[in-house]
Amino acid sequence: MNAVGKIKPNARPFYQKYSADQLKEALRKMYLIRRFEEGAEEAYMRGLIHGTMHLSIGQEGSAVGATMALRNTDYITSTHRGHGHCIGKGADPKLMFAEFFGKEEGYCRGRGGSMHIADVSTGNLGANGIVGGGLPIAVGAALAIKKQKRDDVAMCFFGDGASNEGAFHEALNMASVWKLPVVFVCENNKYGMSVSTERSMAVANVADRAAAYAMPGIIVDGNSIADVEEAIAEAVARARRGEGPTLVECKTYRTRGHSRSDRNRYRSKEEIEEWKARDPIPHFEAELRAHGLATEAEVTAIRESAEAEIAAGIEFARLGTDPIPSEVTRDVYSNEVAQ
Amino acid sequence: MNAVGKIKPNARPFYQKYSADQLKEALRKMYLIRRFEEGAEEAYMRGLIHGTMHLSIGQEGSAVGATMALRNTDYITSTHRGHGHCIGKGADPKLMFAEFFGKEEGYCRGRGGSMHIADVSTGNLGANGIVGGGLPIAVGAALAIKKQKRDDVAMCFFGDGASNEGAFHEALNMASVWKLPVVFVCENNKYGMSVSTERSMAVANVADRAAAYAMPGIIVDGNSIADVEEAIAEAVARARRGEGPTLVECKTYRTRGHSRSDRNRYRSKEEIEEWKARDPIPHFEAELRAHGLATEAEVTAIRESAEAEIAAGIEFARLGTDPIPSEVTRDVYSNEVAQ
Amino acid sequence: MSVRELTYAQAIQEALAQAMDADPSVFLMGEDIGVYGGAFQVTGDLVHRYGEDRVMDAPISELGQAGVAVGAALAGCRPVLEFQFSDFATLAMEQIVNQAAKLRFMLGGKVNVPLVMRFPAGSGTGAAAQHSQSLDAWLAHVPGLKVIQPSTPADIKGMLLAAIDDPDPVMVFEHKLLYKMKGEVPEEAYRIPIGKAHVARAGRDVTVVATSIMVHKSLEAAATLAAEGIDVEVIDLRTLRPIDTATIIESVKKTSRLACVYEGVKTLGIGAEISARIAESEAFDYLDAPILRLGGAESPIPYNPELEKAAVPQVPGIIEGLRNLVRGRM
Amino acid sequence: MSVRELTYAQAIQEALAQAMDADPSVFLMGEDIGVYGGAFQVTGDLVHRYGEDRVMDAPISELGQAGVAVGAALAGCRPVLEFQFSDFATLAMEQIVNQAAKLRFMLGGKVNVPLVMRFPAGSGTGAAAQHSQSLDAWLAHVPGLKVIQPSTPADIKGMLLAAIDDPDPVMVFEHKLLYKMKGEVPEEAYRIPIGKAHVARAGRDVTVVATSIMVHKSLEAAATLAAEGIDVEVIDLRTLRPIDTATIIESVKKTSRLACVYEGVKTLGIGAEISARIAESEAFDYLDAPILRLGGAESPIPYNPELEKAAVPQVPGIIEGLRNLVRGRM
Ligand SMILES: Cc1ncc(C[n+]2csc(CCOP(=O)(O)OP(=O)(O)O)c2C)c(N)n1
Ligand SMILES: Cc1ncc(C[n+]2csc(CCOP(=O)(O)OP(=O)(O)O)c2C)c(N)n1
Ligand SMILES: [Mg+2]
Ligand SMILES: [Mg+2]
Repeated sequence: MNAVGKIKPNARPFYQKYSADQLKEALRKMYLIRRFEEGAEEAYMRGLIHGTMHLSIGQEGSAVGATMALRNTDYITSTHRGHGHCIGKGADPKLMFAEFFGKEEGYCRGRGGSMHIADVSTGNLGANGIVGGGLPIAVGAALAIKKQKRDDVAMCFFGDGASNEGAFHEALNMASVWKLPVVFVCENNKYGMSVSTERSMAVANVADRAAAYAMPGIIVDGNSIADVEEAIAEAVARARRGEGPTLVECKTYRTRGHSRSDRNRYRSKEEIEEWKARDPIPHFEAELRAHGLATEAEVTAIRESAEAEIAAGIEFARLGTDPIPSEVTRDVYSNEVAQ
Repeated sequence: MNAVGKIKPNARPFYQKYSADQLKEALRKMYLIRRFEEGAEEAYMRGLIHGTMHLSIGQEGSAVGATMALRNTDYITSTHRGHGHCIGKGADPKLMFAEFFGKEEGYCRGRGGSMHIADVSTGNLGANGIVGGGLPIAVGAALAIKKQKRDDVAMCFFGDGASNEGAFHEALNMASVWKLPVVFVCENNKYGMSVSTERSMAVANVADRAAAYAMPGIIVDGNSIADVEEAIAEAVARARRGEGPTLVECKTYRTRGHSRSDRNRYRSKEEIEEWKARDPIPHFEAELRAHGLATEAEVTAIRESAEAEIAAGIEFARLGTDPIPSEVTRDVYSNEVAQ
Repeated sequence: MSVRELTYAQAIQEALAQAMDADPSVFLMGEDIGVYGGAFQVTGDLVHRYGEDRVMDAPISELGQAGVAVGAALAGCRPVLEFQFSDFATLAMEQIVNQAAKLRFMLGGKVNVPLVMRFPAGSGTGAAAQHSQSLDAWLAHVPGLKVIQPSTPADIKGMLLAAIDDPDPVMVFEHKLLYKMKGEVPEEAYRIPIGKAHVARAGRDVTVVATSIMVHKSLEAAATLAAEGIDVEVIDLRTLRPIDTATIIESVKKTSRLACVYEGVKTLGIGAEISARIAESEAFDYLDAPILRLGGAESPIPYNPELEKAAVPQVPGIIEGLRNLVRGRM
Repeated sequence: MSVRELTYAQAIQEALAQAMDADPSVFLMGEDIGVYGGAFQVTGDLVHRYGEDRVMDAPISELGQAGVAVGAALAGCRPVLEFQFSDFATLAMEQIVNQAAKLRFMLGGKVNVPLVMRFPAGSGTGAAAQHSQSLDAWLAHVPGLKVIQPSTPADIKGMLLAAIDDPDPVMVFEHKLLYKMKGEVPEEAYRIPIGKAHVARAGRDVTVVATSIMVHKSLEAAATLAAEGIDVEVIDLRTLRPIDTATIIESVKKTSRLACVYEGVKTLGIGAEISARIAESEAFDYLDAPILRLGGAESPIPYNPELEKAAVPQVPGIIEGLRNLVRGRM
């Protein structure tokens, strides 16, 4: 359904094809991601969560823009920095928090934690603790889609650093040779942990590598949800038509450190500030207002409802059920196996 | 030294820069490789050699052309189809035969066999039973060269099929990022065992993949020793100058099956015959005669001396010393280790 | 039920065909398994019967292939992946061990990873150190995987069919020297449960737990020793994970002596686990002698045929080892 | 010789610095070991002292990095490769096992592969199943490799220096929870030989063979049991390949009881090999009780902290296990 009338005809496709409600829902998801991670970070500081976590603050534009073009039956494979992909694909933040808190109510019943959150019911095949681990898995999911004659797609998120793994090469090659419905979404945030793309690869863009697989390689501003969604929508359509995989590179930035232990020694304060000024959320809010699709008051209401949902989610998680230690070997196998 | 006067000034560089003796030595090496493999094949048929072997008959042009540009202190890493590289780099066929026959006199004292022949004294770091296994090893050798401030190079032989391994991607990326003196020599013989390049990769040439590493990718007729040598010589010079790696793809063909068990079900007789007609040896002989660098009689003498050397090599190997079975764990470690 | 003689390779091929007939979600992937018929001619002409979509030749990308199998399994298929040689699985350990084995557990039991991986393994073909390893103990060390190593045509057919039915990832180790071995195999599809050892020969004096080709070598040794009045019980372990400890304990309680015969490197090979399980079990008190292990040499597999033989247990060595064990000369 | 308190991580860093000072062919490679200082701050500021050529940040390419280390070692360097987590070594097994471990043997002893690989391993950090494994038993199964797992700052410094001197590939397993552990460490460069176990506590009643962090948990258990009159001997294995069997046999002959405590998965973990070696040795006849193994649970490492603790041996469980073993309640 189209927000006919309300929107200028000369507006870019992104603002034409989605209704005002859909666009506002997208903004809400960006806020949910942002607040989810801020909430998780705070809970970690307060010692409520252990382990580590990788925040995608600053990258919400690519997470939501990429997943907007997907249906529930499409798959995604995500990364260690996957909270945004997860919420974008439709996961419930309170069940994610329950996982962070290690509770039975969590998506992985407390077994997986931040790096393994999955939500099979929404087609999310899972975050991955192994850089590049999800690349061939997405290709396999796409192969299954093709065998089952479905017109769904598999979307594979990965980072710039992951593109230096052999798994990247093998996965893109197979996807292309077999013309599989995969959309490879590289979130290039300029660094693989502390190593800049200048130091880890000889080409300027990850998309420059697509040619090695006779695959289109498209570069977009990852901090513009509209840019991301329009490029991805085309790649998804191409995949659904059976024309094979596409590599879309979203140029973006993580404003937080790589993980809890990062001291940002490899980048400058100026660089971080410069990118904070390009925050995808206010950018999207401004466009929504400029197109007359959302009022200041509506935006405030969206932000507040997201904050309320996050607060409730943390409460829900805190009150969750702790797993029983003696059940440690449960679910290693599908049927109980005497070991 | 230059064969000045004897050779037309308009002849291509290959025929200018080498003396007639050097060129005839190259022809002799091609014959040594051909006869070595024919001899090994026959010995295998007669049950004198066990295991398996991968013959490079038809690919002698790239093996000799590529190694002509090297010095003794340069390194090569080779493949499962490596007899040509080995002889090209200067190995002694009789010690190779001794290895085939599993004798103590063999290059690997009978422990390695066809797939692991190495000759460290000539810079040959070894054949490899793992497809793609030599790629990162060559990069490591080049890294050592750079650290030691030598102007040597590491030449890495690999096949079209190997270029689908993740190791290929990781190795070429690191070599390029670190600007290492590596020459990647792909012997594209159209098949990885039974799978054609059309079925295993989406691009037409392995060289098309070089762009993903901002590396020059050059394609030559692998059955023309002159084409190969000229392209490789430039890549080697570039590497010695510290300008980084080059990928040279030699289009060639193996006229024998992949290994002893191959029934050639995946390719046509016509294709095999067509390539036999492009045999690199007669091709080179014809050019030598055309340039007046070798007479028919000289060529015959070269062929016969190669045949004599091979026959003597097999005799030498047959009379070699068998390893002592009780010494099976010898040389697992450098110092005797109680296990 | 009608029974014919088939080779071990033919039995595998029949199981694969029957699995594909019964379930459209089953497909095969690997290197040169199509028109080439597989490096050991296991898939043979299956590509002509089932087409390239179900008998898929993959690029030489072992890690990628394993990951593709994991993804396809998550999305509703039942892939059967053939590694051309088990040695090449060293390239795919990430997907096998971090993904296939752990996904179900990491996701709180909310997914299954129903895939099968086949590993032609072992020495004896003159292919040297990088084509002759026995890495079964590696995968038997990994919770989340099931690992089988059938030693007869009848067992490989029944256990492979059980593996393809299994909701969890099953690793199948096939000794290359067994492919041409013949044996009676029922024609119809049948299952042999994963996790049950098989007493291949009943005996009173000593228990031998053997795997794969070593089962046959142990039976040969047992026949010779029988003539000397030594009655050997040979247990074919068949499944390396989960291990059927009960069957072994029962046997040792009867014979009071245990020997483990396996081709993998002796140190930390499967025999180490069998020995340790008995040494910590109630059967310990029944032991009248040390637990003997006959495993592979502490070296890579050499090329020279005589060295290659010397690198793994052979019948004469097994005979001598068991004789000394029973006669109390250890 | 002057001795200071250093953490385990600082002891590693000092060893690396002294090795680089002594030998220009030594260099470090890994992920984020430069300006970041390493995921566990082991290399710290070494890049500022030795430069980016000797403390090299590599692209995220574990297989390639391992191969580069092999090639550099063949060409005269002594690379020390850090894997950020041992779990990622599953991507590099091909180069580690088929190349590094076998090259010398396959080439008839004509080359050396003098490299060191460091593997931060183990659970306890809440990083879940793909960042908490103990795969030491895998590499201890591979002839051609040497595998060490020092448990104290003094041992890691001396054994790491010995590893860098060693002409063969040495795999170093470092438990992440030990990095912050403090201990006395001599200032100058010294070597502790690879292949020698260390009796960390002498005792009469039972022999405990423990590895890495389990050495400390076992010593803690021993202290408690001493109060009950149970005198525990704790042997720190230190080297997993080659194994110092003699020291263990000698101890078991004295105590007549053996327990193995290790974090790796119990099945086919290092304790299986220790148990099997004793069960086949002359010490068997001295055993008054079954051989106890306390190893990791048969599951991946869970995220939830309580589950995570339950997945590996803890002090109370060790105390109970040893008490029952000595009191004959097994
Ligand atoms: C195989 C593997 N190697 C290394 C790591 C450690 N690690 C986790 S995230 C990361 C950086 C990944 O960079 P990139 O792919 O760009 O993703 P980003 O963190 O920037 O989102 C590294 C090195 C890992 N988890 N897996
Ligand atoms: C990692 C690995 N995978 C598979 C094989 C089995 N194999 C040996 S050679 C070969 C084909 C290699 O093709 P290519 O690289 O083109 O070399 P060619 O044989 O054509 O010379 C295969 C699949 C192997 N030895 N190693
Ligand atoms: Mg990044
Ligand atoms: Mg080829």
